[in-house]
Amino acid sequence: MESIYLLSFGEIGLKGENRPFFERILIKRIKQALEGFEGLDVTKTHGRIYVRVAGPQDEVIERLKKVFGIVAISPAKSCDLDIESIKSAALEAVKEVDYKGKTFKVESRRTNKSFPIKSPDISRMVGAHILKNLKGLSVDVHNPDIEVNVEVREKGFVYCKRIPGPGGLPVGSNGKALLLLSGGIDSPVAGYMVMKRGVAIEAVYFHSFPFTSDRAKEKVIELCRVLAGYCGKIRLHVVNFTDVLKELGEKGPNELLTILMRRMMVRISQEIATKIGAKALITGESIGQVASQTMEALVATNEVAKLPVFRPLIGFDKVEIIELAKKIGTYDISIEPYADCCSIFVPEHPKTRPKLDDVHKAEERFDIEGFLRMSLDNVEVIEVTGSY
Amino acid sequence: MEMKEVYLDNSATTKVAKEAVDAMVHALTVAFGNPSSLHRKGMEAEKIVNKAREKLALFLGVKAREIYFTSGGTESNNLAIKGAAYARRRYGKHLITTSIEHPSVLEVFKQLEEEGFSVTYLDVDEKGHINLEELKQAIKPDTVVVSIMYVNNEVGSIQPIQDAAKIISQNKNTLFHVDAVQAFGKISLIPNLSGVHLLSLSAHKIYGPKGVGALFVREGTKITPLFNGGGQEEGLRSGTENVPGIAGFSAAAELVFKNFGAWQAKMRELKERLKTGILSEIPDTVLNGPDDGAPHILNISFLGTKAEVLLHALESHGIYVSTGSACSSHKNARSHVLAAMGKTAEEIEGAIRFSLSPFLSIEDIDYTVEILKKEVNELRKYVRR
Amino acid sequence: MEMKEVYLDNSATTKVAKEAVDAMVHALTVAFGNPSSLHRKGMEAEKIVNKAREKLALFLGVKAREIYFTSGGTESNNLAIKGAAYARRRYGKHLITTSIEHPSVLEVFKQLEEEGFSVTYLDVDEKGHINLEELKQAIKPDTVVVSIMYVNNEVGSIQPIQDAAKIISQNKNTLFHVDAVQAFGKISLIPNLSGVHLLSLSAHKIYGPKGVGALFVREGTKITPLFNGGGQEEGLRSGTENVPGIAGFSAAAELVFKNFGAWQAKMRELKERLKTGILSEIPDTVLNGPDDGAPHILNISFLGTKAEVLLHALESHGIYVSTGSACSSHKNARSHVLAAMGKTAEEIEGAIRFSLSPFLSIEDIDYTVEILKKEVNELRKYVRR
Ligand SMILES: Cc1ncc(COP(=O)(O)O)c(C=O)c1O
Ligand SMILES: Cc1ncc(COP(=O)(O)O)c(C=O)c1O
Repeated sequence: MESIYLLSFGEIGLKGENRPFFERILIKRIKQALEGFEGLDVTKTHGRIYVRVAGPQDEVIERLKKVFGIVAISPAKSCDLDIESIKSAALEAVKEVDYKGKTFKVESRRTNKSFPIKSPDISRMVGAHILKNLKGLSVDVHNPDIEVNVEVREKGFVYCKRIPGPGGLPVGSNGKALLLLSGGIDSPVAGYMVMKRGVAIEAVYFHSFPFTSDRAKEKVIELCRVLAGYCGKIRLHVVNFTDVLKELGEKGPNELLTILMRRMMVRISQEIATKIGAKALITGESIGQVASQTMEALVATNEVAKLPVFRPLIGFDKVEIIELAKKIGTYDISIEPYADCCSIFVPEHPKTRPKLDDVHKAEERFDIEGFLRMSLDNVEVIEVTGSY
Repeated sequence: MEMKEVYLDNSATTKVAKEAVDAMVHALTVAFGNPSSLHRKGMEAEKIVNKAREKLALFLGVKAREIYFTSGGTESNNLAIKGAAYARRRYGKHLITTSIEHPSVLEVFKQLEEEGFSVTYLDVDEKGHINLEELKQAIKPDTVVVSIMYVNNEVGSIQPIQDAAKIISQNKNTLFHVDAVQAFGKISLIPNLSGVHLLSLSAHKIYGPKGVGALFVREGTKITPLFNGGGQEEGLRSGTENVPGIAGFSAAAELVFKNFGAWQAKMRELKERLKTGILSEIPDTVLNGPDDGAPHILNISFLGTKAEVLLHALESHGIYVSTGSACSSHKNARSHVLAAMGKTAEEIEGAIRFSLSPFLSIEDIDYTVEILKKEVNELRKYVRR
Repeated sequence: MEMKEVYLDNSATTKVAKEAVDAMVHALTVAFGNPSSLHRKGMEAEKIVNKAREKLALFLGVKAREIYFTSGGTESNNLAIKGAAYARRRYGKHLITTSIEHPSVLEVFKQLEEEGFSVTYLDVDEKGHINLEELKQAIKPDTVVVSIMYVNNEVGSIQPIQDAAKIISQNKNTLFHVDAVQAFGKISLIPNLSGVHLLSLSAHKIYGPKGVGALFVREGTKITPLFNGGGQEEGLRSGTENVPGIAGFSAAAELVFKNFGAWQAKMRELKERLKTGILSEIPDTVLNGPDDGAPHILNISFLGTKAEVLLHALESHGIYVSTGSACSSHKNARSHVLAAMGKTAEEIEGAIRFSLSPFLSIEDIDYTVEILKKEVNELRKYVRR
């Protein structure tokens, strides 16, 4: 008996004429996610995707759970098209779940009309077979704990587990955006949220050695690796920000330092985004968490943005963000304690409600164009492949 | 162009000497037997271990059967202190140590406190030395273990072990443990071990490999093992012996003791030059620790800088130093040693440890002073005082 | 003339693979930093450790953060069992293990008995297998730790770990430890670890160096550390990491897993040939242990001989074997494993363990059978039955 997985996809089913396009991307992503396993075969029929693959079931499911666009994963038994094979496959499938003391029903679908037995009869025969062979199970056709699904197609398929997938849309089906990634908890989550909507991402990180250590950079690479688990690969642009930072630190009005830094980061990111064909920026900002994220501060950073800035966490509080970070696997990395530049380049009395006029005046001291050139000449691009 | 490398972090760990590497490769590929095996291959490995035991004993001026191999300084400290405390529990539950011990000693005492022992932590003065009078006062009839480090790993202060031993030995029930991880191979221990019952060593601080250490246990001293098992090391430390590690430890120790006088003198000279260079050429610098101290450790605060940033700045010039103890820096903790010495917050934040080896040159030192001058100056622009 | 060498004591320890030696030399001389150091040299060493962690995790099918490095199998077993028993003490003081464990497990349980725990020792049948029904009966509500070895080091019997885990997991408070020192790299573990909380590994049994091992600790499982100190390995195992040892462990594991299927098949073939050769060509020989079992361990009694004498006779032909467990042979103890399997005194006295590696050839095996035939025959002349 061969193990196969039936995948259902929700949203993309609705997309009418675009559907083949989404399905193609989804299948490509599934193949990417299962790369390295033997005997991989992905096919699609009637609103379902079938995956045949060797490899430990836990691991296969773990990886499929990271493919946006999949709504449910059902590890299934496939069998020959005769009722005896179907009956024993169903029995095996039930044995794999915790069935003692539970209720069940059998639901059959026969798309292959050359099979001589009709759906209700299949259900009845399979149900009787299960009842006869397993103790501690009873039938409940209205509210069963276990739904045993039998599908009669070119072969028989039986499954009774439905594992929720991540939902969303397959990455790459909705353009590309650039994520401003720091080592913190928020920005990786922001990247995840936008990817979930089918947007491919690249990331930019502002490195300022010796004020930030190389371990901080390694940490960002690790975060990328986890995020890339949801999309295959991420290109990370590491900007050498030290000289800009030094000059801001030396000349800038101390209380506006954070705002000036963030405005520079947005400007630099924008240049990179344009170069790589990204249509928007993504940040981990939410309202009111720290001084740099008050409404006024957000307005001041946003002012220099010509591209749209996506802030998917805008309405989240810390607890919610942490919960998500844990779920997607970035939390443990984010909390590793490596000092960042904040310990030096953090204003003692930051302006929490900066006035745009003051910011503009402060920036007159600097050669912004020069800053841009300086930073963009010094970008290291790292290809990060996903870890599972 | 290759960058110049000046490794000034020899108290954290050392580059392994060629002699030690060769001895290890031999034990890995030729004499690879299990010392417990009855055949020739086993005997060959057993001989390596016993030869190493004899060598270390010689360098400490003790008996070979008083040397037990462990997986490093941390294990030696844990085994010595817990082993002694548990074995002596019925005589009392009071313990003494100092406030400037390495975490592998301090944390053991914290653990023992949780298990119901009471611990006196001796203070140190501003140079990092304990007060013998205070020790004398602290010892009570139910004091079962005293643990004092020989050379402090952050500031290089040397404790008066011999005098402490005299005081402690007044009390028959008290075992005296000395963490000599930073002292072994750096200062003379031989004349000063009478009255010491337990002494910890680690190979990777003396150009030997990580993952191997030793514990001296004076004959007749009973301590409780941490590992039970096959009964290796006279039952005090079960587990297949780390033969390659032990071979490397022994070869490294041999090298160190062959060159003891010369290397000590060389390190003193380099340290003096580095100290004078920094203190005279860079303003607002403060020496932490004694004027003399161990020959290989120098700790200086660069006021108005953040040590970690300075460390990274030096790193970009190929100079490797440390901020406080290597073990705690990950956790971004402020040095408990400097704090115990009464250093100010600013002094602690700007403290850099330079730790030397005889493989450095005068040019390396001068280069370091040059770079320091430049980088400290640069950094001070950004750090508010 | 060089003597032929046939090393048939791979369960005691193995010759270290070239790949592992190279990785170690690199860590000893190039990437020699302390992983806790903040600078690049430290990071380089830290990366080696983390890469190794990822590799081992991959080979076990677990998460990298579930792997903790130790100084070997003995430490892993001590840490796992004591750590689990102490951490769970408040839920109960009953423990379960088997009567055929390695001393590094058995002696730990003896120690815990002295500390007030009660221990059930499961019997084995004449092939060296536990009875799952007996396990089921033994588990009580206050059972906090069960420890069962995967592959027995003397006779190669394989325990039904997966089924045992199912039984044990009925009891929410019970932690399940598996000593997989002889199983790792020899038989497939990946599909069988669900329900296992703790699993011990040792490098020197798989062509890696002595003095390094690992403990798998399932996420969410809390155990009490044996060493306190600098907080390395997430605080579970303080002490400067044995970076060269870990590098060697990782390289050896990589080699083993790259060749897993082929090596397993090769060892099976050699074992089968040795077994059939001996049993068919030498009279009065008895197989100890299962007919199949682990691919690398074969235990046979040569009735009417003394194993230790036979061992030395073989040694003079360059053939290295073992009598029972290497660890206990020094003490000349009778194998507790064979005794538990109900073997007679004569069978135990004449029992030889042959343990194989994929680096042996068919000629080595045939040579061994030839020499055995001759020497057993010779010996039997002098030993009274
Ligand atoms: C004084 C002192 N004691 C103990 C240790 C611990 O030794 P190891 O690194 O071998 O665990 C160190 C070094 O880390 C040390 O400097
Ligand atoms: C089954 C088993 N467990 C534990 C050990 C101990 O491992 P180590 O020699 O690394 O201490 C051994 C080998 O000696 C063994 O065979």
